[in-house]
Amino acid sequence: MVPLWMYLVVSAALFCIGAFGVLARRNAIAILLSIELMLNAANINLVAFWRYMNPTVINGQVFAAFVFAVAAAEAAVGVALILSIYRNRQTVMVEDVNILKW
Amino acid sequence: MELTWQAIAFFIFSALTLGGGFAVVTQRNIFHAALFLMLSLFGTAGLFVLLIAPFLAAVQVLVYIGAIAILVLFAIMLTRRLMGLTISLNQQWPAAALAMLVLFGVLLLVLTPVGDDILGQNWSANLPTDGDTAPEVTYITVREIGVAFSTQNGFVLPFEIVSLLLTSALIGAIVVAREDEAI
Amino acid sequence: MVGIFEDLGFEAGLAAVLGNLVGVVVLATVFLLLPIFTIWVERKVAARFQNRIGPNRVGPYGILQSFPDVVKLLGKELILPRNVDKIPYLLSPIIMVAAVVLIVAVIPLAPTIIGTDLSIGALYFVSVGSLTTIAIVMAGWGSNNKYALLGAFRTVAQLISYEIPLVFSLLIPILLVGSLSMQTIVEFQDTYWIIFYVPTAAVIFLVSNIAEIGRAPFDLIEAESELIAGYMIEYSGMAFAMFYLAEFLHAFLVAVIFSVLFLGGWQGPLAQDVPVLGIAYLTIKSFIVYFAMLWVRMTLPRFRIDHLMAFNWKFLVPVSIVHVLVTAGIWSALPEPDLSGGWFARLGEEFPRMALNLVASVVIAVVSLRLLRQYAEQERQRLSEVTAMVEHKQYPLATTGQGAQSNVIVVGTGSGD
Amino acid sequence: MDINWLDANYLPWLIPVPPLFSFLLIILVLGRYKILSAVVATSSVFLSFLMAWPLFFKAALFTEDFGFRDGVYRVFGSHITWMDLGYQQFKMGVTVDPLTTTLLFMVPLAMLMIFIYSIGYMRAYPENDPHQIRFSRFFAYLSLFAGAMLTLVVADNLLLLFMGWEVMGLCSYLLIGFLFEKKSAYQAAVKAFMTTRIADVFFLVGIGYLFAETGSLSYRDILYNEAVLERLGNSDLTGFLGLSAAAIIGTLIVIGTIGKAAQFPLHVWLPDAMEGPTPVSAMIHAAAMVSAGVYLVIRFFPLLEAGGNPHHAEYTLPLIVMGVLGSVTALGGGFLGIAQNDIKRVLAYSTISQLGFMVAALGIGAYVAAAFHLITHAFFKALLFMCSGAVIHAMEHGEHHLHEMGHDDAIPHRVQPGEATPYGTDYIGPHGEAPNDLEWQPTVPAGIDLSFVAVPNDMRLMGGLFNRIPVTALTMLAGSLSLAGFPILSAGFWSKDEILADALLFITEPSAFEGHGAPWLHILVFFSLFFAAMMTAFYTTRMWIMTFAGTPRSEIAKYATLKHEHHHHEHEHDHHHDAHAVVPHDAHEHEAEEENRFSWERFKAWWSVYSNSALMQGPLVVLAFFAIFAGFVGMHPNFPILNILTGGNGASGGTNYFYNLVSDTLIHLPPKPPFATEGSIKIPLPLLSSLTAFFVGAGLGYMVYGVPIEAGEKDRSEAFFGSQLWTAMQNRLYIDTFYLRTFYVPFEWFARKISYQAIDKETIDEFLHTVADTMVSIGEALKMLNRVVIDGVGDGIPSLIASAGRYFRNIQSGSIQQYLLFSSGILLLIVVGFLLIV
Repeated sequence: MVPLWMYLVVSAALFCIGAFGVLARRNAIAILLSIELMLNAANINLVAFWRYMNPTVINGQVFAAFVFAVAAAEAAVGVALILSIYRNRQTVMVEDVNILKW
Repeated sequence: MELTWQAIAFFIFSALTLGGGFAVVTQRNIFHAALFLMLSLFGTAGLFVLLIAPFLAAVQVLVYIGAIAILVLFAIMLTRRLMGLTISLNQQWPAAALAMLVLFGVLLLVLTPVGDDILGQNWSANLPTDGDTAPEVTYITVREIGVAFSTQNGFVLPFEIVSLLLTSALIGAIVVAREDEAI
Repeated sequence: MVGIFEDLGFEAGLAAVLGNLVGVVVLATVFLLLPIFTIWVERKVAARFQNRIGPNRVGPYGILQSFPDVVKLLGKELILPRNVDKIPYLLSPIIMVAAVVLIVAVIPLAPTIIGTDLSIGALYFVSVGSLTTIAIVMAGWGSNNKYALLGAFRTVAQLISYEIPLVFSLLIPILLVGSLSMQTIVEFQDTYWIIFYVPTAAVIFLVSNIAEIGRAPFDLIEAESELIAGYMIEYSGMAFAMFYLAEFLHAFLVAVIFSVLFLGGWQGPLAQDVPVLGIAYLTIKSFIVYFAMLWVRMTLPRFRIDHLMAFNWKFLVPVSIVHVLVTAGIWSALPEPDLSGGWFARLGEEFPRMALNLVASVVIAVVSLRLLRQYAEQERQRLSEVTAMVEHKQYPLATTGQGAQSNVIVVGTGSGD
Repeated sequence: MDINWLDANYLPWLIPVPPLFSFLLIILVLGRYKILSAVVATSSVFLSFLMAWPLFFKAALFTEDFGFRDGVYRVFGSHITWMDLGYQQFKMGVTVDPLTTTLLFMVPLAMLMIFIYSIGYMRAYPENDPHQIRFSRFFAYLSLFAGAMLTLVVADNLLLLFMGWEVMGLCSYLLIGFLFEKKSAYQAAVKAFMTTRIADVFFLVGIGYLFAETGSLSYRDILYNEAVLERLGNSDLTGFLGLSAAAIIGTLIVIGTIGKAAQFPLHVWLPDAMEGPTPVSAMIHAAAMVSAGVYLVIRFFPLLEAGGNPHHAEYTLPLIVMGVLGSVTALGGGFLGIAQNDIKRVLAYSTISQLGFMVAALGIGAYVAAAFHLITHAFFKALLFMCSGAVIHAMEHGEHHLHEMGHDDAIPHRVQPGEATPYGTDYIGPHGEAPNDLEWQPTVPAGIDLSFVAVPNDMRLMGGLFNRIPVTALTMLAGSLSLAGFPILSAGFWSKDEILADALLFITEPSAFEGHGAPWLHILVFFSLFFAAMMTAFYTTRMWIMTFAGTPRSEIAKYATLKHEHHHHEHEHDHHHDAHAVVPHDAHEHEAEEENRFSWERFKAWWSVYSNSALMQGPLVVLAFFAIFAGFVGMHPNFPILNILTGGNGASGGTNYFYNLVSDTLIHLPPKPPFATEGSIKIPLPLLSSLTAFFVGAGLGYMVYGVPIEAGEKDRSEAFFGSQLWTAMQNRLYIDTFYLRTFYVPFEWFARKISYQAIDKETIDEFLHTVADTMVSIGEALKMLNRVVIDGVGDGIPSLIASAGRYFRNIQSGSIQQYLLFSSGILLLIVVGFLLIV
């Protein structure tokens, strides 16, 4: 088996990529996608730690399952918000959505 | 570490995950980005299989790829008019990339044995360095997860709360996305 | 198979990989070739339903008709329109077929013959089946055609919606057996098939699966009369054929899975000892289910999209949820019977559980159908009122059958009483 | 904690729950489904019934040692700590003691019957009637009512009892005003609510005083604790004005009962409460509300008599109040009952009168007799009210029938009395607002037509209904005889007899009073109740004969029926129409075929005709059984011959079951009234007096009304009383008018002229306006100062800040990603710094 830190590195890299997407993408949907990446990175971490550290207790997988549920909720609300913004402002670019500035 | 078939599979799936993820944040075409997201998620599912979490892998495919990603695709198709973007990244992307590189470097130092010498402090000392010492998984995970979800000492309350969260998210999504009706 | 490769001198790990690879190739090829036969079956049966003869020129009873068709399709040009999104466009048929073939992995063909007895086999079936959604969405998007896109929209709505009753009805056999493994599910049906426990769940499973495949009467995705074949509109040649291949294969696999889950899979006399008999039993059962699906396809007209969604959300989903709850309640309330005796003893021991579940399931079906009928009556009443209103204003309107009848009433009643 | 809810200690908790739950269910969910909500409500009460009766039988029959015996308190019940008051804990709980069991026997049964009857009663109305429109709501209210009553019954402390009490007050308000489109109905609701509220305020003060004195409201702590009772009854230790605390609290509690049980000064709401649908009347006057009032004083009897002993002519203040007011009420109610023409109002006055019996009986310490009469009265009065509802329905159907046949002229038409009301000014603006000053004039209503009787309720228009609705007639006969006290075969006879026997103690057992002063209250109570019983028999006879005997006095009565086929006809009619139209030739065959075939539609049609009749008359039969036979449980053991039923030998001996059960509620056993006088010649004086009362009253009634009056004939009693007194009786002896002029008009004048006009408008508002004007002018001056001086300085600072802000606002770009980048950068800096330092 590959050592644990390899999984952790993959997870860290995926997280950084996702975070970069959140910080740098213009399209709100792309940001949503990047957030999913970050959540997945967390999931990999959870499952890897579970597998290597304490596989007799199922908590790691249970938490990952919770992350799925939360991700589903987040995606549903996020998509709804984006559609709502799109309908009202004809854009999904985050930089155009700045009316709360003042 | 010897190059077993498992290791090869790990590298393939990692490459899928990271490559897909990278394409997600760089692809100009948002539809393609979403497809790459699916690829990345698929790689993650493969990693789950390697970690002996087949249930999570199947749920990953079913829920993430089969439902969440499809939902995003749906949103993309509904906002189709905005496809012709030439610039997909904003002006601050170099700063963001730098920050994330720093973050990745920090994480590398903390998580891997590499950093032990540089930092002078062994952050990953408690982590097993050798994968072969990992204990075996001897039980059926689905049953265990189910038991954990439904026993009092397990996760009943979080489970119910997550159910509530999902319900409220669904209702919220409907309310937010619904067209205003003339009243 | 693995042993053979080890004998040939391969290292153990490599031998395992190669052996499994060969197994996969054989199994997948067998199933990929099946549609050649099922397409003929389908055409023949459809012809009988429509009072025709069907293919009858190539080979005895036209059984070889599919081969010239394949040759013809191979010979056609694969047209790549100018504005399509090439990657999704070309990837779509491949993913479609691949997703369907992946299902084969968990089908127990006989007591010892199974691709891989995953501990999550049933879940695997659902999750892999959901991948076809992606293929269809990719095709719909990549074609850069509004009909294709409309088809893709409908796909997302329909397939994701019908996954819910599908999963719920799938939960019921899983609940009875206590395992997600396909092989365990089949072994459980040693005494009674699960369809005897929960016939309603079986029907829901079959219906939602037909919707998942997108077959008539749920074939709104392609809807050739409205959407001119929907997501397939731009495809031609073998790419087009691959969609059909996937559809036929998926339909047949659904029949197989249905047999496995509800009709006892390979269970039958002597199947434990002679695995080949198991394959035969499974084939017979699957073709019976397949015939039932064809029957439905040939008999029922296509749903309207709102009816389709309403049928799912207002009928299938509640009924399946209720069914799950009821079955779970009954199952957990009943004690585990002693199944150590001989087969007939086990039949007797198992009978009370089976009978109680059967009664509950039938009651659910009757009650829900009764409610559905009541709703339909109300709806008919409302429609006839609307029709009558329109008539009263004397709009020229094509009246329904009831409207026509009420016309007669108006004319006919001079001096009733 | 291990709780076995089927245990008799915990079961009482569950008894009130089903109706309350059904209320929630109907109000929140089932509002649209009429029959479903009716079924839910009825089955919820049935569930309570199923829990209450086993409890009764277990407690009363199968528990050897039950109640208060040998100084030990053995009952079922449990409690929880409801509220921690710091120095002590307030406990809420349920209890089942002998008195409670009797109510647990009566209340759920009567309620169940009322609920079943209600289904039929409400369904019988036409489609667009308010009864039908608010069908579900009716059952929701009824459920709440039932739940509150059951709560009150099983409560083990005064506060929980008060909660049930008040919820019932609310329900009575809602139900009396159920037909709120009718002005009289909603005014009656307000009247009932306000009148009982007056009493409840006193009651609440009593509760507060009791809690202050004892620190507890639990029956266990107060009523079964001799030390506490003794202390409370001692005027040297507690209380003021020379009265003991028990006397003051007791009087306040009695006032509460006077309001709830409609005793003399506060009885005015009850006749008006007849505006509610008839099942409501049955509920209020039999099973629930007024019973609750009497139940309260019976329950608190140990407190009321604390410091005195009515059996030795030591009357305490609450007992005197009860004895006197009860006697007055019993007499007055009976007297007014004679002159009523509205069938429900006769029953209303009879209720007042009978409640007076109970209260007066309790005033002389006839504890068991009062409880006994409470139970029997509940049965036969619920029966009578439900019968009257059936009669009214039959009359309404007659009206409909005439209407359908086009004989509208045969229907007597009366204007609803809505314009002149007991509430004075009648004007309400178009939007429900109060009248303004200009329009308002303090008008004293000149004449209130309280003698108004709605057509279907009018006994003068009935007669001969026996042939139309025989089941109702017979069951009502059973109820009437029970009310009148028909010997032996009626429950009312036994309970009334026992009250009179208790009142006669001063003759039959004079030794008890020797050396204790004159038993004046006993004498007063006996004579008033004796005459009241006579009047009861008289007006009951009058009522039954006027309703059922003779020949119909109006067209309506000729066609009165409970089997109304109107909807059915219409339906059939349409159906045939269609059949003829579509297939004219097959029509007859089709019809003939349908005649012989059992079909769902035909069953439904049949059911729609007969079900209401069955639903309404079924409960009547059940209750009639109890109205006839329920009295035997309280038979005097010395009653000749019949005492075989009590386990005697025909001459003497045996046990009085009811006495044995209920008397165990008290610390000191109440006296058993002897069957006959002391001395050598044993005269069964109590029996004789009740027989006399019945036969004289009923005989007079038969003499006067035996020949049924003709249509349009003057009431024969009018000649006897004289037309002026008769009018006064029909107008309730002008008590309502008196209240109106004494309280309502001055108060309204005060509110409008003094509070609103003089104080609020002219004083407070004027003052505020002046202050406001002054402030405005001061403000103007300050404004000038502000503009010149302060603004000069003030503008400088903000402009500085503004320019700084203009500079800094570039940071706040509104781009969420930029914020994120900043925050993650800072976070990273912290992490890196941490790593470097550590």
